[in-house]
Amino acid sequence: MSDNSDIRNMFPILKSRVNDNDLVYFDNAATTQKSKEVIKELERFYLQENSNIHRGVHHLSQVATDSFELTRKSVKTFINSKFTHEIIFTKGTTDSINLVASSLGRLLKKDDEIIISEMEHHSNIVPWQLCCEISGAKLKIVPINDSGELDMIIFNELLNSKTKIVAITHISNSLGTINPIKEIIKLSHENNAKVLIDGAQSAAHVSIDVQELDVDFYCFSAHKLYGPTGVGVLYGKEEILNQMPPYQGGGEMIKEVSLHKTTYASLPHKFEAGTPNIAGVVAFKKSIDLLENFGLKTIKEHEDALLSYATKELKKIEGLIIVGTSENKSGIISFNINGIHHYDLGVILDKMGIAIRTGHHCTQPVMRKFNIPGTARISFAYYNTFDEIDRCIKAINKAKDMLL
Amino acid sequence: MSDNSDIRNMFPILKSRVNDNDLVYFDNAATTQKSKEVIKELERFYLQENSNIHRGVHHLSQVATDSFELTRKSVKTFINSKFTHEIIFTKGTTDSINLVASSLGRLLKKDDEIIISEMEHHSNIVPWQLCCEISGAKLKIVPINDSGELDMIIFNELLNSKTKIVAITHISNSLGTINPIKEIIKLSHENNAKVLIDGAQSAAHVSIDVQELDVDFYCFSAHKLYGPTGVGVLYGKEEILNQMPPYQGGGEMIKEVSLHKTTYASLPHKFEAGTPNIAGVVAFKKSIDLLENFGLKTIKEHEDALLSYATKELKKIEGLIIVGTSENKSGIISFNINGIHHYDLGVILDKMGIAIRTGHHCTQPVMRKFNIPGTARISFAYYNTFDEIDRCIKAINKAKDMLL
Amino acid sequence: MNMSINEIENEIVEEFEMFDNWIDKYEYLIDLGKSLPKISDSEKTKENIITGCQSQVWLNAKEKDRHIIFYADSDAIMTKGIIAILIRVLSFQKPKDIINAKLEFIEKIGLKEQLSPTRANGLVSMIKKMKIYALGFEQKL
Amino acid sequence: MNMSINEIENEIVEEFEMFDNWIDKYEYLIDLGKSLPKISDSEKTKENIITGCQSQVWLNAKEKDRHIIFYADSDAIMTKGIIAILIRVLSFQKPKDIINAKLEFIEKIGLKEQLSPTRANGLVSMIKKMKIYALGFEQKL
Ligand SMILES: Cc1ncc(COP(=O)(O)O)c(C=O)c1O
Ligand SMILES: Cc1ncc(COP(=O)(O)O)c(C=O)c1O
Repeated sequence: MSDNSDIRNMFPILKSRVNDNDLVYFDNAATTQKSKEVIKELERFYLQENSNIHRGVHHLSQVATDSFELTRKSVKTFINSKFTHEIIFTKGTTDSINLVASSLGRLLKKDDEIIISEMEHHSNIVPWQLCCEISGAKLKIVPINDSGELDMIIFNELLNSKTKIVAITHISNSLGTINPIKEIIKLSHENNAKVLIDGAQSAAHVSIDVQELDVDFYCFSAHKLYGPTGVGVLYGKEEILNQMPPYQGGGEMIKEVSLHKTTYASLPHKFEAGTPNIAGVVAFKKSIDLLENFGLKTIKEHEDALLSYATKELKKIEGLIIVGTSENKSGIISFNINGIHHYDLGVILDKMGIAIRTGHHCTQPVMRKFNIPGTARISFAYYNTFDEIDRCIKAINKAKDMLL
Repeated sequence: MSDNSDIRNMFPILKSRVNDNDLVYFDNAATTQKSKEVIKELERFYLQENSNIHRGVHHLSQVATDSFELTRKSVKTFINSKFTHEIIFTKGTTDSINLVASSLGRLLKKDDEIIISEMEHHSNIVPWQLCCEISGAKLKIVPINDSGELDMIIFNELLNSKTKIVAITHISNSLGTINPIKEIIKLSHENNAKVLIDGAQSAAHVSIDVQELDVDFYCFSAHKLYGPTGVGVLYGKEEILNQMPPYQGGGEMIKEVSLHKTTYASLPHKFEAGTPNIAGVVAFKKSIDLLENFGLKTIKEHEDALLSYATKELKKIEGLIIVGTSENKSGIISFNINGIHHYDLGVILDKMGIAIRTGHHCTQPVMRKFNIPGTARISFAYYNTFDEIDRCIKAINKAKDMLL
Repeated sequence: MNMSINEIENEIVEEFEMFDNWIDKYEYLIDLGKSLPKISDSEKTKENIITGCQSQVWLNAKEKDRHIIFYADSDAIMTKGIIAILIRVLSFQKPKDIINAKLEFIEKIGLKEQLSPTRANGLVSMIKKMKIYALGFEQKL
Repeated sequence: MNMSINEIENEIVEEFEMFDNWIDKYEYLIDLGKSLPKISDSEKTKENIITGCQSQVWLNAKEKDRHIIFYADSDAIMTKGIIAILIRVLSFQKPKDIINAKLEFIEKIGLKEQLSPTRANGLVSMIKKMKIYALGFEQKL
């Protein structure tokens, strides 16, 4: 697929002009652009179905509920969970992880241990720190090597009978590393630890089968899957979700409320207190449909090709250092150029219409490990092209000329 | 304003046909319909600005952030808070209340007391029950009288030096009662208790000035203010928010993360972990603009007129009993008809195109107090008409004929 | 011998074809609801309640000569009408037939909207409960 | 006597009017950044850092004859260029004048986007910090 104009036409914003240049959008790890279908579906919902869901007997409430629940079924199929009620809608990955850390955290005791890694996004660090602060459990860290890969030997050493939870990212948002989560899950289960996988960077890029992975929790955000902002997914195994205390209290999540005692609703409602982002969830279905139409295999092939081409071209730039050089990478490239601050590079590329992200990417421990203040980061989506990479490389060279 | 076709034209869904009848939408307390402007703004954002916010240096990220922060300023003006950073964006009222109950709850001790009332929505009951469960604090309940009003004498008796938090709804979603929150806030402050007001049913119907009220926390949901789903507001006084521990951990809310210690960002970011509902927040501004253009005084006058007309007409129906008969009511009418179950009434009204809500309205303690399984509830928005009330009354009479 | 489930379904479909508006259909359902024998308060137990937010349904079953007899009640009359139809179809049938019943008549008589997961105490949970009873008896027999 | 804040602002506006594309303007900013004297590591303290996520800025101030002298540094060169301009305008001025400076030149030279609250370490926080220094000296004087 070298001419993907059909696909690009589905995403109207890609035709934007920025600072008198055609936009090159390489900030997909932060958020992806939305297809016409997703935007139209939001509009359709508000024009035709808008109503609060569940428990309403009137027509709009019925159709709105049906649309909402249809997305849940789509997500179930998309990640192949066993039950539809294992799909909990949240605000985003961060919300999903906090839900688990807070709820499961209430079952932890003083000597319990939680394992995370040095490459986690702050959203998969801070909730566990808060959880340890409250429960007294201890946080153990899997370090990364100079290629930006998990040190699996140390991971194995850290695992022990006190380990209750292992929370690891599927794909690193600053390094691009794809972690061996299947192995991590297997080893953790052998130690009776539950595993949460942060799938924020993976769900739109590699195909996920939660049953095959045998993962206990899997989290991702719709906005990184060509879907709307304000929608997240928490997949959890039925059995574990049933054992967990509720996270938020409110409408929807109760069975019976008296002023002194409350019993909770069954899954998924137990974890969906309050009016959800109804329109967002409904429109999210269109982005899952899109991903399934493209096919994750095809998506991955295209993005892998972009990754190797861009890596090859970037390496030609003198003084450019790629941070994160695992063999097993997703379409994310972090780099620095000797003598140039990432911020300067970002500002100048922006002037040429090229949107990249610069900074620590919410992974300060990774920056500390490599002893750098931040990186410039290019991240791909299915709609990106080789031509855009050429423009980006040219722009980097121009910026280098200006800055050095 | 008896011909409000201008206003109705702003809300396209109001022209729907339901079961071969023109829709009469009287379920506004559950969620309001959205104006064209709000829907168009969502579309505009996704077509022109979509990007992740804060910390990005590229153009889209800048404009998206500016749009997002503009809504924060609008909300500040709308409720007249002292600082813009006192406005925290959440998922909804339920999320806002849970944030406070969880965070402030961590500062509570065993003998502390929290006061709520018998008329609270489950979203203002269950979070406090969870909070008491964790902290050991005690929950005290202000009962309501037969008119559905708070018993202020008992409220006064319950207040004491152990009272740390008072959480009361501004307007009851099942009874319509407008509570004397100014007095409640004053009395609570005299006892050094902090006050959270659940404004879910008020922010679109009466004008709010948080500084004049001197309220500590005020919560509401955009979707009940003609705005998008998945967006809520937590107003909190700067000083108190600063003292509170963070609620969720993740991106945005940190100042510096190391693997073993994290310092938190300043307000409002400290309480906004993860990618928010960016598009929703941006579009929310259009609904605040709308409310300000209409003017809350004008809105209240119209809704008050609808309330008294509907009340008068409903009372003519033999066997109809209104639940919630305070002198001081907002545009919400709960009722039952002798010998008829609210569910049957709801189903038959729906067949005639009239959308009302039936059930316990997430206020089971209110139902228990009145010893009823539920009610039929009509609730108004600014776009409703006297004509719609006439159609509803006719339909109720027809349903009564069928059911009795 | 009793009529089979299929035969009764067809009979009901024919009856409903006579109605050309929802009012007649709903009035018929209401009449059915009213005519359903009440069950005593002592039979309204926690075990046989089908909980929901809108209306409560109590459903009991007995076995007689290898056939199942259903009894039910509800506080909402429309709901009762719907159970009355289900009982007419499934009562006095063999457990096995109940378990295997496809109940396609529901769609045909235009009560499909009642199948929505959102209608609390919709048909779905009633049918489920009836099939669970049948399953229980089947295993005992 | 020194030039007034206003006079310097006008001078800068005139200089920037000469550039008719962003590249020249940015190259000029980069040159300004490069020419700004570095400050020693010992002066890069926690107290004088302006934190942000993108680049770090250290800003110091001294008083001399009732005028304030600013020193600054940053790890990003564009940021340094911008501080260099601010220093040119505000250094060697009286605290009071600094406090009252409207700095309208910023908009005129097309750096307004830098004012966005989202540009970490944008102009806004630098100007704020400079005014806070001025306020401190003003109170001491
Ligand atoms: C009084 C009251 N409080 C809280 C809520 C919960 O609001 P949300 O579902 O938007 O979180 C509602 C909405 O039904 C309400 O009416
Ligand atoms: C690996 C990873 N985890 C978690 C998150 C947080 O996702 P969200 O901001 O949508 O909650 C991100 C997004 O930046 C991420 O890349």
